[in-house]
Amino acid sequence: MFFLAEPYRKIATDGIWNNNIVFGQNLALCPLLAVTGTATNGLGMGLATLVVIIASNGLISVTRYLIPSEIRIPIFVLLIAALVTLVDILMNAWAHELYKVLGLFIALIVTNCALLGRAEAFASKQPVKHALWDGLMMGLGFTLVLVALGAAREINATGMLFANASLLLGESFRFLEVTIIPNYKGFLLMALPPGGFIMLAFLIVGKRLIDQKIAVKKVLLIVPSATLAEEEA
Amino acid sequence: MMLQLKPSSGAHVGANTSVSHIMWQVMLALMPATVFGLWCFGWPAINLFVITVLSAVFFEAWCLRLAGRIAKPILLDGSAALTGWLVAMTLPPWAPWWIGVVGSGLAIILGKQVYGGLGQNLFNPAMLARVALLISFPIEMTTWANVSPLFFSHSPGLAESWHITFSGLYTIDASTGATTLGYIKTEFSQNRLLTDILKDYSGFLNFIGWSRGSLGETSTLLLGLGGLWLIRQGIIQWQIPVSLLLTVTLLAGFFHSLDSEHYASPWLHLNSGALMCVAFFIATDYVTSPNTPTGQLVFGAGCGLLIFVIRSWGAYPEGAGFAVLLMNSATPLIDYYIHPRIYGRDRKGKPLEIPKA
Amino acid sequence: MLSFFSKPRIQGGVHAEQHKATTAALAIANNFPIPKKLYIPLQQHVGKPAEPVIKVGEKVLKGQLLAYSQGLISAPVHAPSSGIILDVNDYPAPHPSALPIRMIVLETDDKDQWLTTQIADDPFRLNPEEITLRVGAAGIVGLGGATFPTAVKLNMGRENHIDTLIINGAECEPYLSCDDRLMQERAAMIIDGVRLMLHGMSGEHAVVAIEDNKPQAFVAMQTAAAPFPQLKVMQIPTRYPMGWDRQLIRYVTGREVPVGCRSSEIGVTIHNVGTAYAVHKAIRLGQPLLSRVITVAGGAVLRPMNVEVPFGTLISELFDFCEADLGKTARIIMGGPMMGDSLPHSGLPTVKATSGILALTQNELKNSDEQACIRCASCISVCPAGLRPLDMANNIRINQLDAAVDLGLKDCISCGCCSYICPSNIPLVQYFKYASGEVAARQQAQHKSEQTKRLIDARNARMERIAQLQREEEQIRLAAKAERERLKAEQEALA
Amino acid sequence: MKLDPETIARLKEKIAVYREFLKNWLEPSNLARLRPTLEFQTGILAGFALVASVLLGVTNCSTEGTVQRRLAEDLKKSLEEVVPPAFYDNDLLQDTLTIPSAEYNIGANETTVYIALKSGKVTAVCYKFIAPDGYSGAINMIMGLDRDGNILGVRVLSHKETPGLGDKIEVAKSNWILSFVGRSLDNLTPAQWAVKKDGGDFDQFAGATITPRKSVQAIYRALQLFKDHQPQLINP
Repeated sequence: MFFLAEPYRKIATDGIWNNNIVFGQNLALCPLLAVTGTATNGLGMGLATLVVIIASNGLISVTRYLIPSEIRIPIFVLLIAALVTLVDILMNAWAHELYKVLGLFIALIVTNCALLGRAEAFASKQPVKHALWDGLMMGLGFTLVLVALGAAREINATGMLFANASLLLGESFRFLEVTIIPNYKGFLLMALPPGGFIMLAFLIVGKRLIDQKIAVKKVLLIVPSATLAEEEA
Repeated sequence: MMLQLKPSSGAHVGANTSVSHIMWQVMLALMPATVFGLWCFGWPAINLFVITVLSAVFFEAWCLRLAGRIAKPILLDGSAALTGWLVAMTLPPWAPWWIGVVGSGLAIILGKQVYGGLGQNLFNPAMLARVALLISFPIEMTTWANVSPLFFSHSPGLAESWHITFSGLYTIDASTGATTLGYIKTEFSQNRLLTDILKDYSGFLNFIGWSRGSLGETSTLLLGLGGLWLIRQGIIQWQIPVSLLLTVTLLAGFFHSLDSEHYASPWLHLNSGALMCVAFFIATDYVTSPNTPTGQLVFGAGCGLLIFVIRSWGAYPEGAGFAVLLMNSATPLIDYYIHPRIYGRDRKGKPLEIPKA
Repeated sequence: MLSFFSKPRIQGGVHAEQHKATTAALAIANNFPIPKKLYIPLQQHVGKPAEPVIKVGEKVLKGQLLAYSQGLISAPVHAPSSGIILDVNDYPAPHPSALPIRMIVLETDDKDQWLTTQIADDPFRLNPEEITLRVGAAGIVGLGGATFPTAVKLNMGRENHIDTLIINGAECEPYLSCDDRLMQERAAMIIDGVRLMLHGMSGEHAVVAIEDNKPQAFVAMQTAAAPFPQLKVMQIPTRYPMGWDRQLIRYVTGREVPVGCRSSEIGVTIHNVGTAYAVHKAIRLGQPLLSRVITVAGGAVLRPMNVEVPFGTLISELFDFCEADLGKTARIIMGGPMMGDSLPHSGLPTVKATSGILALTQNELKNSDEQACIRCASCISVCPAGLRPLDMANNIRINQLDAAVDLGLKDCISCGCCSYICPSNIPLVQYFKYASGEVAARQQAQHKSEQTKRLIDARNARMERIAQLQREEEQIRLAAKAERERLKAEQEALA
Repeated sequence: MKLDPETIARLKEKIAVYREFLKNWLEPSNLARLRPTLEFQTGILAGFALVASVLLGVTNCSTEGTVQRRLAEDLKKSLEEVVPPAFYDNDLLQDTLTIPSAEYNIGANETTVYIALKSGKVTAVCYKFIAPDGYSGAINMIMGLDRDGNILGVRVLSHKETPGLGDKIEVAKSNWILSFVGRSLDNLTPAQWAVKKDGGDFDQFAGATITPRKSVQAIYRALQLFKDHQPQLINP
């Protein structure tokens, strides 16, 4: 992210890490836990959400001067619901295999409070370019979490990774489908919702550990080593 | 904040109890049923039992180390060993070794330590592990060995037991079958009636524990004796076991009298599955059950009701664990609404009114 | 099952190990040598400290008034023996903190010379107010440990109509047997004291309640009370804290004292057997309260016994007399082992509240390495006040004191049952005392800041008023000046 | 229609005027003034709703055909799984026959039978049916038969059986379902149409008896449906 100029850099780091939809804002847990049985499902859901969030952010930013604050929530909901339905119909027609996997969950995007959250907190106050970029980064961040959680659960539950990825991405992506643990018995709990909660907890712990390490590094960079040594003494 | 106070007030003398004393007493009470179970199911059961208890202690030590605490005094309180013991009691006796290890791991790590260790957990660790195992590994968790006591000719020897424990028991299908409750559930799907299904059923054998079932849960007699002894020792109170067993008995009796071909008798209910173990050793877990006698009565009755419902109409005939977990989650609520009345105050906490002379 | 529906007469409580047999079997020793120096605190009671009336260097006789009671709730202090006043100054108090409080130091002269006092011929001819007055003048306070001035209690009893006077002979604390011995040896005098008290507050009848582990005391008291139909002696179950006044009231009368009320408001009042004995001595013999029977016991005491000791005696002298091995002593406790306070050293005086001095060895003490709470709820089942100690302690541990107060922290009587029973060795009472202190301190601080704010507001208002006055004066002055100038200009114009 | 230059110029002018108006109207300052008014709010909400519904309507209509095609493809795919392609040269979805099936307890009162024709002759049939009494609910299945009533293939379309236990009826989890190929009411006695535990010919699963038992029973009933209507089906 070092090559990006402000505020794009901040938007990017916020979206992907610091203010990540799941880790930072604790939003969208319902679709998160519902679809992350496998990495492929996570990826599909992530990409679908990505599309919708970019579109909704863009639309809301474009029309932000038109939208009176008194009725902004109904309009946001209307926009998001329309977009989701649109994606739903289009996917059913043109990405039917994927739709068969994700169909149930596409409609869930409507309940994804992250979209409304971004519309309210960001897109309705920012220029279009920033809003689109924010949508992209938030969507990417969300997708990353979905894939990570899906992968963790899938490996634990079935010993495989990216099963059925070729259905989602096409035959050329069959190389993604790997068996991590051969002859694995399967640990069904992980494929079920409680497994989602458990794995999410582990991911959050992991994120916090990394944040802690980064914070320590920053302190080390800022505080001259002499003073640190003094304090330790 | 941990208070560091010089012992200046309060009782300077104490009752002769300690956490480890309580834990060891419970283990002592479990001993007869466990030894009987181990004898009934032979070497594979012994392997599994040892593995489960040891791994529970290991996981506890590992978690404490991760948390930067000194493990030894906490390990010595016996709570981890007891948890492992209870997990082992609820496993199918010939389950492979990793079932025991995963079960202990689930119980200690997810069931106990992530909440902050002893006394902090919301759910009974052993039941949490049992339920997680049951939905994760349904085959291993529903493959019940026939009774094949130690040193009997048809029982597996030491060498064979290693094979069963460490490389799975698919080769020995002939010596396994269903539990009474599972069998009834399966046979109902053949539209058979209870009198037909239970032709070969012996209530007495089930009562003493000579039947297929979890490692330490088969003997109603020995579990009941152990539980009664615990009540006598004052380790557990009578409220939960009595209300639980009574609820199951009454419900079973009611439905049995309505339709004796589709609802098993109370006697069968009392003698099968995890009921006795749950009533005396699981539901009575201090940490996850209500604090007041009345609350405990409610809790026990709730457990009994859920056990009966799950057994009769649910998908898991051996689903007592679900019942306990559900009631565990209701414990804070029960404690919130049912608590002792403070001296000189009414139930809502308002001072009593001065009686008119 | 019936008790399930009817009102329980005993709530909670524990069966603590008694440790009473040795001392209860021995007669009260009255050969305790009068100490060379007595350290007599000015406050040995609930209420305001007494105010000294003697000067340093003054010679006093046994029973002479040293300090008079000031305020409504207070009690005077008398000289336990004859001698010379050495000092009136701050000395360490018999309290866990051993913080200094005001004491009179009396150097005894070994003569034990009594001050002659007048004695009423038949106290039952005196009117009740007179009895109360004499009890108050004798410095008698509740000897069960509460040390509430007895005269005040008698007055309150007279004001409210008392139907039952309960005499507390429960002595439920382990180790202590001073009341037991007192009842065995001086039953007639106690019964006389009870009758006097009944007279003093115009009560109807009295019940002496004795735990059923003291059969000899019961028989003695019953024999002594036999001639008086208004007195009844009853046995009560042995169960700590049976001697808690409100528990006893509930057991004996079936009535419960509402929170925030005194027992006299529901027609019951309760006094200790030791108090009754002191009343007898004050009215019949004209002797103020100068000494009491103290149980000296514990594993480190070689000659445990009950001994009558003048107030102000240093604990170290008691230990010398009873041959306590300080090397083996792990903790010195004033009072019983359940509710008593641990003292930092033995250089502290005994007071009116001192029912026992225990020197406990490490083996007798409760293990103090605290473990995690396993929510066994024993503390809830033993709490006589119906509290939930474990929830309160959990809240205090995370500094949620308000939550602890909501759970009933202020209704805790510090009886120690919860600490006694706790298998995890959690010092629950200590938590509650700490929290109560903290809550009181916070309230005080808040009160103080409100007070300060009020003062500042008042000052601001005052300043504003002054400024306003000044402004008005200035205006008047300016107006007058303008008027003057106008007049002057007019005059000049005229001129 | 041909427009004369004058009209075009007038139109252009008009457009320019409208554009100018729109540009001014869309100025943030103008919008800020309008936003608090009730008329504007009503209009905006209605406008958004209108645009959204038009957009959705158009998309729905334009994709309807495609979606239908996709669903047909799905069905065809499942039909193809149970009837080998060598058996037919017609469009299975076109040649259907609906027969009453209420008495067979296979989940539907009427069953649509897809008929495979090769050179105009019936070679095979296939139809969906349901085992209504699975361990945790209905099991949807599809089965293909040759004209003599021998099973060409059976598949489970959807079910709610216990994961890890009963889900072995799926072909993705185990090849149990393939063991029906070649079986018919003729080459097995009614007693053999059962799981081994009940004295039949088919395996049960470790830990799960009810799911395979109920599947076998449903297949047996579905076969009976064919047998009872065989003349009607193979001579349409």
